[in-house]
Amino acid sequence: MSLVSYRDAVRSALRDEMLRDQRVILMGEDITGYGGSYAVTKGLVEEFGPKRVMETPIAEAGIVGFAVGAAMGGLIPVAELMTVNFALLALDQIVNSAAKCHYMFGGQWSVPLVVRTVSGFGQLGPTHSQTFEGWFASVPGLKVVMPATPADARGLLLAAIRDPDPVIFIEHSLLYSTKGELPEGEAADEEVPIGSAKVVRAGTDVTLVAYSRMLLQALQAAEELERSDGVSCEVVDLRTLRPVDYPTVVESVRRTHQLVLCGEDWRTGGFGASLLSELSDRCFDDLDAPIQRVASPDVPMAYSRQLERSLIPTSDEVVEVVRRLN
Amino acid sequence: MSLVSYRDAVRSALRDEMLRDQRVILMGEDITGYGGSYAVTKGLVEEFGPKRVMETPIAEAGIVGFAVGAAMGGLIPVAELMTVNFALLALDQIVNSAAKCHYMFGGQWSVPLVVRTVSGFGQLGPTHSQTFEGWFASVPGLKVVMPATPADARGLLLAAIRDPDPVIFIEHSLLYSTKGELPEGEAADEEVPIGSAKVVRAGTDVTLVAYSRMLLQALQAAEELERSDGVSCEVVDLRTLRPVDYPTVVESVRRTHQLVLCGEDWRTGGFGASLLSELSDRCFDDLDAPIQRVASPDVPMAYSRQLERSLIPTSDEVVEVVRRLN
Amino acid sequence: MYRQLVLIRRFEEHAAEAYAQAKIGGFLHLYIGEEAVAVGAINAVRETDHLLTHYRDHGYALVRGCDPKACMAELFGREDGLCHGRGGSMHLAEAARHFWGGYAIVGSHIPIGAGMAYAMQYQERDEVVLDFFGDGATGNGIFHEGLSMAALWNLPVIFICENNLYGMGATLAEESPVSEMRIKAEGYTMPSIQCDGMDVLSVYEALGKAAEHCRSGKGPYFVEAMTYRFRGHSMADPELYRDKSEVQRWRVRDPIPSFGDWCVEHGVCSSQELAQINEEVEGEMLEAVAFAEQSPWPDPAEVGRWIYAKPIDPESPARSEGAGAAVPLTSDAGV
Amino acid sequence: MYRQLVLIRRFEEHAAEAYAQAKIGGFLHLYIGEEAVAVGAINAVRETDHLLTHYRDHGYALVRGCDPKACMAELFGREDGLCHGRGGSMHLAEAARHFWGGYAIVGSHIPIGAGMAYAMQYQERDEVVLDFFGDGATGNGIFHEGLSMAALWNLPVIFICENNLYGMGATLAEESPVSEMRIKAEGYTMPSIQCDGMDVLSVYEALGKAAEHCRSGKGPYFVEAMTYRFRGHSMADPELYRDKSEVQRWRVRDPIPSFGDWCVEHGVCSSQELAQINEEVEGEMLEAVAFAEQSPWPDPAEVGRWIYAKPIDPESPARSEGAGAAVPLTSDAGV
Ligand SMILES: Cc1ncc(C[n+]2csc(CCOP(=O)(O)OP(=O)(O)O)c2C)c(N)n1
Ligand SMILES: Cc1ncc(C[n+]2csc(CCOP(=O)(O)OP(=O)(O)O)c2C)c(N)n1
Ligand SMILES: [Mg+2]
Ligand SMILES: [Mg+2]
Repeated sequence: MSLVSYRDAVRSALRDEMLRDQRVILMGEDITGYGGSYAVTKGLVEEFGPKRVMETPIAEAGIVGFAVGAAMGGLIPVAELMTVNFALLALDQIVNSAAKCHYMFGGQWSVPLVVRTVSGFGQLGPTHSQTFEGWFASVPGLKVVMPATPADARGLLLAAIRDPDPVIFIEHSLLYSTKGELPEGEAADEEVPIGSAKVVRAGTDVTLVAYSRMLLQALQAAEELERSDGVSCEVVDLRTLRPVDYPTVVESVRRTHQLVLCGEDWRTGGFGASLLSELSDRCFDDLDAPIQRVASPDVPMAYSRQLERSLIPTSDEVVEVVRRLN
Repeated sequence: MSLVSYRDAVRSALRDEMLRDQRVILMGEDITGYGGSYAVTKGLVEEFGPKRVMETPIAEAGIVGFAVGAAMGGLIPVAELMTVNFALLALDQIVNSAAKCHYMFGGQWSVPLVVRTVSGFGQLGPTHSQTFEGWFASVPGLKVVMPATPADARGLLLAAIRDPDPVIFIEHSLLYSTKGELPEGEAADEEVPIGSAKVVRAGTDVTLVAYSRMLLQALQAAEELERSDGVSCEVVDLRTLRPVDYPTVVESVRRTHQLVLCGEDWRTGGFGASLLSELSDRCFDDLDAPIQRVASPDVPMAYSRQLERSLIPTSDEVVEVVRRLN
Repeated sequence: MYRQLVLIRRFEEHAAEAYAQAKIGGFLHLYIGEEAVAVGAINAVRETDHLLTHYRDHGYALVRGCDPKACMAELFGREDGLCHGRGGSMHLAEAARHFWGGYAIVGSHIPIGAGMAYAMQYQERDEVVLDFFGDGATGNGIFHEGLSMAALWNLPVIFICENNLYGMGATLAEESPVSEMRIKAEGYTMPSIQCDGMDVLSVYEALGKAAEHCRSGKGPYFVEAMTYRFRGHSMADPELYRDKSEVQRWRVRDPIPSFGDWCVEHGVCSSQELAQINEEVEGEMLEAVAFAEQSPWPDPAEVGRWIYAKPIDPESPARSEGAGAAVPLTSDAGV
Repeated sequence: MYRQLVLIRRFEEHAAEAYAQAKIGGFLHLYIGEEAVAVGAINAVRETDHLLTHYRDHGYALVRGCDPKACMAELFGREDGLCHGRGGSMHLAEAARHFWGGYAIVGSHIPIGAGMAYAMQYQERDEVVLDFFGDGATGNGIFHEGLSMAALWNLPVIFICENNLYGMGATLAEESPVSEMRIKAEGYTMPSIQCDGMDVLSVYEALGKAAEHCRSGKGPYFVEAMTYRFRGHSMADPELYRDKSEVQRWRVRDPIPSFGDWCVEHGVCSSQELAQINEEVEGEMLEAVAFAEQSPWPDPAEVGRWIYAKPIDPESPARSEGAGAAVPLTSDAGV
C-alpha cells in the first residue's frame, strides 16, 4: 500500500464519486483555475469540465442556496466554502434551507448536499482562524463530520456524497499534507459510516476523545504519557460530530474512568462543551474525576506568531491535563 | 409603583437614552410606520424623527455592518433584528466585524453597538422559532444579555447602550405583555450591571438556573414543588449569558448540592450545554447528582399546535426533572 | 382562471375566519388582492415547470392544483395537511406538482430557484423555474447573489417580483433606492418586463413572454407585477402605516370583478356562470374547512420524524444506516 | 505622489522578501501594480476623510501617512506594530489618521463604510468616506446591501472598486455577469465613473469629482479603477490561472515609471530627483525592516487584552465594571 495525503484522499473521493454518478457536481470559489485554495480540487475542472466543476462568485449564501436548489432539482452538489469562517455568511441557508426542507415539507424530498469547508489556523488572524463545528453540530437536520486521517477523509466523503441529507464536511488545513494508507481494491469503495467513532489506540487509564487535527495531538500525548509516566491512554477518534457515537465513548470510559475531550474550539460554548454536557450525564457514575477539556482560550486568534502559539491547543497541553488528573 | 409591561420597559429605556444622548439612534425593519413587529418602537419615530429612528431595507447583514460603521463614526446605534432567526443572516457582521474590531485593531477604538433581537415561538414554524443565544454567547468580544423581567429589561438595556462594546440584547416574544415594577425617581436611571446574575427566590434543596421566559417557568415550578413536595428551590436568574456570573451560581449550589439548568435551546449544543460544561467542573465536589437540564428536544419546531406543545419546555417539565432528582 | 381567482379569495377569507377563531395559529399572510399574479403567471407556464415562493403562498398552491382540503388542513396544523402540519401556512409544498414550497426567510429561495434551474439546464430538461418574491426581498443580499448567478450561468429561471408597494410596513421609498424593482435587474443585464398585477391577462402575457425567453435558452428573465394587498401584511398587522383611503382606491381595481367583467364582455362566460362558479367554490371551501377541522392532529410521538431522510442512530446496536431513503427522494418526486 | 508610489512598491518588495524568509506569516497580499489607485485616490481627498479597505491594505496605510516602521512591524507580528501584532497584514488601521482598517471578510466593510458616512451626515461633519474593495467583492450580497443603503439615504460615501480582472483565481467572466463593475451601480441609480487604475492622475481626477459630488450632499458615488496586480493574489498563489505573457503586457503599463516619465516631461522634477527619491525610500524601507525585526514580540500574557473595551469579570469580587473606557473611544479618536 502506498501513502496518500489527506488532500489527495479528499480529491480521490470527489473524483471517484463524479465518475460513478453523473449527478455529482462541485461548486465553489477558486476551485477551477486556481485549483482550490488548498489545492484539493486541482485538475478536476480539466477532467470534468466547467459544468460539473463550477467556479462561483464570492457569494457564500448564494452558493449554498444554489446547491440546495440543485439538489432539489436532482443533482448532488458538493459545495466548497473556502473556510469555515466564511461559512458564517451561508449559515442561514445551511440552517434554514438545507437543514429544514426535509422536515418542514413533511418528508416530501430530501436535500442531498455536501458542504465541504476547512478549519485551521497559521497566522491567519482573528477573522480567519475560527472553529464553528459546534454550531453546525447543534442543528437538527444536519450531519457533521470532521475526519482526521486520509482514509477517514475518503471514506466519510463517500458516505457524505451518498447520503440523502445535508452533510457538513469539515477538513483541516494543517492536515492536508499528512499521509496515510487508503483501502485498495474493493474496499476502496467502502464508506466510513457517518455516526461511528473509532478507538484508534487502546488504553486502560484515561480516555482521550478527539477529532480532526487534535486526534494527532492526542495520539502524540498518549505516547508521551505512556513513555514518561506509564499512563495508558485510550484514544477515540470521534469522526462524526452529529450524531455523536456516544456508546463508543461511554464504553471506553467504563473501562478507564477518566475522560479528556480535545478540541480546538473556544472553551466557552464550543463543541467540546456540548460533548462534555452530554457525557457528564452519561458517564456520571463511571467517572472518578470531572471530565477535562483541552480547548482554545476564549480569545480571538491573534495574528502574531507568539500570541497564536499561546492560543493553540497542543499535545503538551493534553499531557499536562492528563497529568493533573492522575 | 405602577406595573409596566416588558414591552414598555424596553421602549422606555430606548426613549430615555435617546433623550439623554443625541448619539443614540435606532435602526431596523418595520420599526417606524409599522411600529415594530412587536410594537416595541411604537411612537418613537414620531417623537425623534426618521434620522434617529431609521426604517431599513430587509438586509440584516447590512444593518449590522452599517451599525458597526455608524458606531465607529461616533454614534451609538441600537439595531433591531426582527427575530433571532434572521440574525443568522447578520452573523458574519456580528462575529467578524462587531466583535473583532476592538481586538484586531489593537484596541484603537470600540464598537458601542446594541443588537436587539427576539426569541420566541407560537406556531411560527421550523424557521421562525429557534434559539441561538448559545452561539452568540460563545463569541469572545460580544456581551449577551437576556432579561426576564421588565425591570431587568430596562436596566440591562440602559447598561447595554452605555457599554462601549457590542451587546446582543435578546428579548422574548412571550414576555412582552408580562408586567412588573420599574424603579422610579433617581433609581430609574440605574443600570442593571451586565455580568451579574440574581437570586430571585431563596431555597435550600435544589438550585434552578434560568433566564428569559424560562425564569417564569422555573419560578412556577419552584412554587409547585414547595407546595406539593415540600422541596425548596433556589432560583437564579442568569440575566447575562456572556460573561456568565458563575460565582453566584456556584455559591448557590454549594448550599443546595443539586442543580437544574432551564432553557429553551436545543439540548445538543445549546447554551445550556455550555453552561453545564463549565458548572459540572466548578461544582463537581458540591454536586450530589449530575446536573440536570430542561431544554428543547433536538427537533425543528413543528408548526402544528400539538407538536409544538410537545417541544416547548414548561414548568411541568422542570417539576418532573426536580422530582426525578429527589 | 376566474375560478382560480375566486378559489384563492374564498380560501383566504375562510382562513382569516378560522384564524380569528384561533383554529389557525402563527403567522397568516393573505394573498387577497394579489390573486391575479399567481393565476396569470402559473397558467402561462407548463405543469412541469417549477415553482418556488415566499411565505404568502396559498395562492400558488391552489393554482398549481394542490387540494384545497390538504392546504387548509396544513393551516390547521393537521396530519392530513400538505406537509403533515410540520410547516404550516408559510411552508406549503407539493413536490409531485413541482411546487417546491413557500420559504419564510425573506429572499432565501431566490438562489434556490437559480440552483434548481441549473439542475434543469444540466439535465437538459425543458423545464423552467418560477421564483416569486416581494419588493422587500430585493433589498436583501441574497437577491443579488441569486440574480448574479442566474445571469452568469444563463439559467432558465423567471424571477417574479410582486411589487405590492410595501414590505411589512415599510414603503417602497423607505426600503429601496428605486421604486421600480426591475431597474435592479439592469445591474445583471437581465431583461425585464413590468405588468399589471391586478390584471390576470397582463400577468399571463408577461409570463408567456418570459417563459418563452427562458425555454429557448436565452437565460433568466425578470418580471415585475405591480400589485397591492388589500389586507394587512399578516393577520397580526395593525396597518398603521397606510390610509384606509389608499386601500379603497386599490380595491376599485380588484382583479376578480374586473376579470369577471372581461369574461362576460368577451363572451367567455355569462354572469350566471360566474355566479355559479362563486357558489361552487364557496361550497368547496366549506368542505375544505370541515375537512381540516376533522383531520386528526399529528401524533406528538412522531414529532421527530423527517428530521432526516436517512436517520442515523449510533445508540442502536444495529446502527440504523440503510434505514430511510438511501436514494435522494427527488429522483422519484420529479415529474 | 511619486514618492508614495515608490514607497508602496518598495514596502511590498521588502515584505515579500521577509515572507520568503518566514519572518512574516499567514496571508500576505501585495499591492504591486495597483499603487496608482491608493495614491491617486487618497491624495484627491482631505486628510480628515475616512478610509476603509479590504485586506490588500498596505498601500492605503502608507499613503495615509502611517509610519512604515509600524506597518512593517505589524506584518512581523510585533508589539510596535500598528495594531500591536493582533491584526497582521490584513488588518492595518490607524484611527487617528481616519484610516479605519483593512477587513478580510470579502465585502464586509462595504456597509460599514455606509454606516460611517451616515455618522458624518448625522453629525453634519464635512467628511466623506472612501470604501475600497475588489471586483470579486461585488458578487457578494453584502455589496448589494451596502450600496442600497448608501443610495437610499444619500450618504457621502465613495465606493471604489479596484477592478484587477481577478478575484483570487476567478476571472471576471467566471465571477460576474458584467465585466464592468460600474454597471452594477446602475441598479441603485448611483452615478459612476471609470478611470485608469494604472494612471495616478486618472484616479486622482475621478476621485476629485466623486468627492466633490459627495461633499456637496449629492449622495454616494461609484468609481471603478481598472487595474492589475503584477503578483499573485497572495504569497501562496501558484498563479496557474493566468499566462505570464498577460502579466508582461500589463507590466508595460507599470504606474511608477510612467508617472515618473510624466513628472520629468512636465518638469515637475528631474530624473535625478526621482532617482534620489528611490534611494531615500529604499533607505527608509531598510530601516522599517530593521525596526520590525528588533521590535519585541507581544507578551503572551497580554493575549486577552482588548477583547473588550470594558472588560467585565464576574469572578472578581469587586466586579470590574467601570474599568476600561466607559465612553466610546471613537469620540477621542475622531479628529
Ligand atoms: C430575512 C428576513 N427578515 C425579515 C423577515 C420578516 N418579514 C417577513 S415578511 C417581511 C416583508 C417582506 O416584504 P416583501 O418582500 O415585499 O413581501 P410581501 O409580504 O409584501 O409580499 C418581513 C420583513 C423575514 N421573514 N426574513
Ligand atoms: C466572504 C469571503 N469569501 C472568501 C474569501 C477568500 N478570499 C479572499 S480574497 C478573495 C478574492 C477577492 O477578490 P477581489 O474582491 O477582486 O479583490 P482583489 O484581491 O482582487 O483585490 C477571496 C475569494 C474571503 N476572505 N471572504
Ligand atoms: Mg411587498
Ligand atoms: Mg480583484
